[in-house]
Amino acid sequence: MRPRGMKTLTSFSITIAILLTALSIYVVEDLPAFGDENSPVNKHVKLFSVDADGMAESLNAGVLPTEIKSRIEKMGFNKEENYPTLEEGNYKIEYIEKGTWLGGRLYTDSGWDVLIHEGEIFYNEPQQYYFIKEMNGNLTVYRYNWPVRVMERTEEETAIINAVGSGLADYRGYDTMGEETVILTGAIGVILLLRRRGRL
Amino acid sequence: MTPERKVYKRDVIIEVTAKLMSPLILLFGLYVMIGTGGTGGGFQGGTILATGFILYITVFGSEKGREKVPESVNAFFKSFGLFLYNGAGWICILFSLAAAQWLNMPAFWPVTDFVGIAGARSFMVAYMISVGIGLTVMASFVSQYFDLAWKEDDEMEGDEG
Amino acid sequence: MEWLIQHVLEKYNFWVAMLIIIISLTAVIVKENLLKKLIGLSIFQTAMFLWYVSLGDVGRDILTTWGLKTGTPSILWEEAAEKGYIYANPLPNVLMLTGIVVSAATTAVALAIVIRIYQKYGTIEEDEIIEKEMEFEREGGELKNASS
Amino acid sequence: MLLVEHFPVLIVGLAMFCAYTMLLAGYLNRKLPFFISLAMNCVFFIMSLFVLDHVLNVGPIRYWQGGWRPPWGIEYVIDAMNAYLLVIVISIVILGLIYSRGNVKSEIEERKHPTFYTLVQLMAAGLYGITVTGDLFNMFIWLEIASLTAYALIAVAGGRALRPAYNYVIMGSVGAVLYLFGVGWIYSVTGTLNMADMRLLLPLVYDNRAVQMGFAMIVVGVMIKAYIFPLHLWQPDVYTYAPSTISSMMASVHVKVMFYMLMRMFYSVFTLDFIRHYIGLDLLTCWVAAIAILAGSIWAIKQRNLRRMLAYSSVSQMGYILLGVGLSPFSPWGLVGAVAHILNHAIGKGCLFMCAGAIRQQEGLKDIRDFEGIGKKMPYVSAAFTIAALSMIGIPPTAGFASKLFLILASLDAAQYPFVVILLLSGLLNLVYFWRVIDQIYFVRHEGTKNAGEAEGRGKPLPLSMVAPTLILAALCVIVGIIWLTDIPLPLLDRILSDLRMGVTI
Repeated sequence: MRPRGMKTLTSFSITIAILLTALSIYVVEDLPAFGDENSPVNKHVKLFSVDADGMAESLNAGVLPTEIKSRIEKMGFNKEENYPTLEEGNYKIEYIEKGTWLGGRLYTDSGWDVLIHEGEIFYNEPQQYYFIKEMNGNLTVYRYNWPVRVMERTEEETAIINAVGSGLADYRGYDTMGEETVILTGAIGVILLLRRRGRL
Repeated sequence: MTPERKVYKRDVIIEVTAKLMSPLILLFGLYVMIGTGGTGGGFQGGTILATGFILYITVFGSEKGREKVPESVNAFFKSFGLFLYNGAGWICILFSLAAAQWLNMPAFWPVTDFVGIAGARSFMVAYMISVGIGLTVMASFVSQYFDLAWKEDDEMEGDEG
Repeated sequence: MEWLIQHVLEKYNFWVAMLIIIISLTAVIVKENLLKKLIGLSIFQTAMFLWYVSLGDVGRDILTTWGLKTGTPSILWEEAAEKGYIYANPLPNVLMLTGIVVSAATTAVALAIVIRIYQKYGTIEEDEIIEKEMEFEREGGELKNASS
Repeated sequence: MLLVEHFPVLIVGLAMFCAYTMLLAGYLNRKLPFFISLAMNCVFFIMSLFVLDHVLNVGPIRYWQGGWRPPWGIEYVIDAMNAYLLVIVISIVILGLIYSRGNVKSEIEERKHPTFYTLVQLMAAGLYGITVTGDLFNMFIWLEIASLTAYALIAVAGGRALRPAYNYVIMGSVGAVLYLFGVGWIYSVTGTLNMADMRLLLPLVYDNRAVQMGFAMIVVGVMIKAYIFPLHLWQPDVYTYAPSTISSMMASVHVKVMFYMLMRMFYSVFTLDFIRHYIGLDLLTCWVAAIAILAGSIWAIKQRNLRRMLAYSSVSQMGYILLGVGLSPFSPWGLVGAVAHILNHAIGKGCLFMCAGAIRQQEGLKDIRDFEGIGKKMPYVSAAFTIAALSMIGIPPTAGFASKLFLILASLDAAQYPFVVILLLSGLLNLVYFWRVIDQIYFVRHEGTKNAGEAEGRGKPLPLSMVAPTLILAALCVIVGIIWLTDIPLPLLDRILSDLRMGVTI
């Protein structure tokens, strides 16, 4: 295989550079801003919004209006997909004022938290799952993501203050076992290739 | 950096400081590794332990280093670390008679009775998982150091593929 | 101009990561020396970790009615609520601890292969290796290799 | 929890346990690691049969690692596609191990056997991990383990295998980082890493540009790993110079699992309607596959080295599977063809590479032109080679014919007639380059005295442990080919179609 001249290699890499810059200009609009704490990664992801004609009272009374419930079920967060169900006894609704601190999160706007029994073996008290916010006449429903539960519950569930440590060893402990196996394969690969003295 | 056997110069100052420093580095590595409260976790502790050994091996050469860290002990620590970690997952299934999942640590009921559910998790993470990670990382990096950094002497004679 | 502020200044983490990726990819493609290619590859992986971790950072330093809102590492401490700090998201940090280990192990194995190549061909310049291979081929038959 | 639900995690966890014990056993004596690995893999085979039976009768297994519910913890999802692939992977790994018993003695020095088998076992653990997991980042880690071991195992052959191994390290790492980058894109927009959760959250942001770029990055990253046509440049050198057990295991199993990742992304994460409406990729994948089929076959004809020819034929066979996936939005037969060809190609190609290794070991021949008289010297191996080659071409009773039949049905059903022509043409091209070898083995007789078989038994005869796997695989080619034509696999195929949300049954 003749070694390709320097010119073709550099031209190939320049085309890749131009292609990547074009791609990144195309994509940058839909990215979450840097450091925005309400982005899907850091807090919650927006599911849908519905016009709130009479639902605020039933929410205050602690009953999830059927229209929202059926909408959530239809989206797929239902029993068949192995999600916690929204029957009567299984959830609780709490009203959260603007500016309160919960799980290391500042609530910049008031709304209702829907807490659901997760059905895990050792932790069965309700967990923050959905967040309903009233905005100029309609209700938008959000679904909480990873950090909310971990920041709020890591002390209580795993007694480890460092959330990165508990995330590494506990919540996603299986990843770390894979990580150790990667280190082991690296070491054995190097032994296999280079070692000549010694038994192995 | 590849020490021919004959012209290997020895320097007293470096050797004495290395003899003094590496046990302290190992001690600090142990502190970082064990326990969840303090700084770092298993991985960072393991790397610090590895640097303790690597300092000793660099100064005293690979033969003396091999006496301190023989190959079989090194491989044992690699596997033992992962036995600890894998075993932690395996125990949870065994002790809960296949009721709990792979790494569901409160299922290890002797510990849960004493320190409760959250305590059981932090005990297992602090002593079984962090120590397991630390040992594997230490042994792996030390054995990689032996192979990558130290050209073995007999390799001089023939170019063996 | 408004597009520039909204999409470049507010998301500069993405642009920095993309720049490093382009530089490291050109290094991987253009460099003939095997080691330099490897260095380009590990820079490429580091750019990936940079972008991931910057996803989880929170709390731009804007003065809100509750005082300065800044992010703090996700280790729980009591005064965080009073002082108005927000915890950063731990998940990207967790993922990237694993990613760093993976890139370290890959570099170790790649270095082992480069050492074996150096022992075999005596050089780690790509084109010299290709010439040596062709020499062995013209000599006839398989590259005389002690082990196989 | 039923005990069966623990089996997937046990298969992966115990595979790693067994790798660590093999590392230590290597110090006791050199023979022990092989037997530990073989015994454990047979146990895993029985476990995976139980998992397949449970999945088909009861339903998908959902297993939460560490007891945490999916969006917060890692989840294992085993549906019909996983269980089917797991059984194939484990059985081929067992046959590869048996074959390697005799082959590794001649290719790799005695002192390196324990570490060699430990790495083969870790590669198997990585492959089991990819098939079983239901979490995007966890899949990246198992992908790294499987490919890291592959880098080291290829480079162990020394000599000519070092530079291809280095190229594979660079291309493989770039592919894995691109996959991680793609996962990062869709994570930054949906916030979860769990496949089932992602499938529900993605429809809200289908027209989001980050999702489209994430999909593109993931597909390109996995295509590099599964050496689909335009990105396969590292593959031919690797398969020619690697140890023959490794090239046979990688050709039949390693690449199927990488392709399974692509299918999982197509069907379970970005569901079919994302591909149909938002990207309009379906026809594009079909045409990329068609080009792969033709280009792979044409290159294979040009080659003189047997294993390099098989490597290029693997590139074209991967085109078949991609064609099946590309046709699946139009007709369910496409997915059936892809799923069938995963099994057929694993059996056929594994057997072909094993025969190539056997010929090289006994006769020391690599070039097709001097394969005369092998039919007499090595009757069993060449018989297995012929059956497997016929299966690759697609002669009726064998397995290859069934998958070609399904693919042709799919393209007819989808009214895409150019693909029917391409499939038949590629059958001819396969015939050309496989028959050339069979003809050389059996029928070519030089007029000179050379055909008196003076080079009778030049090399020492092969141990049974090398010939048996090739015969088993060749027999499997025929048996599986017949089974595909009956309706025994219909319930399995229906479950696969419904689990991958095709919404249609055959």
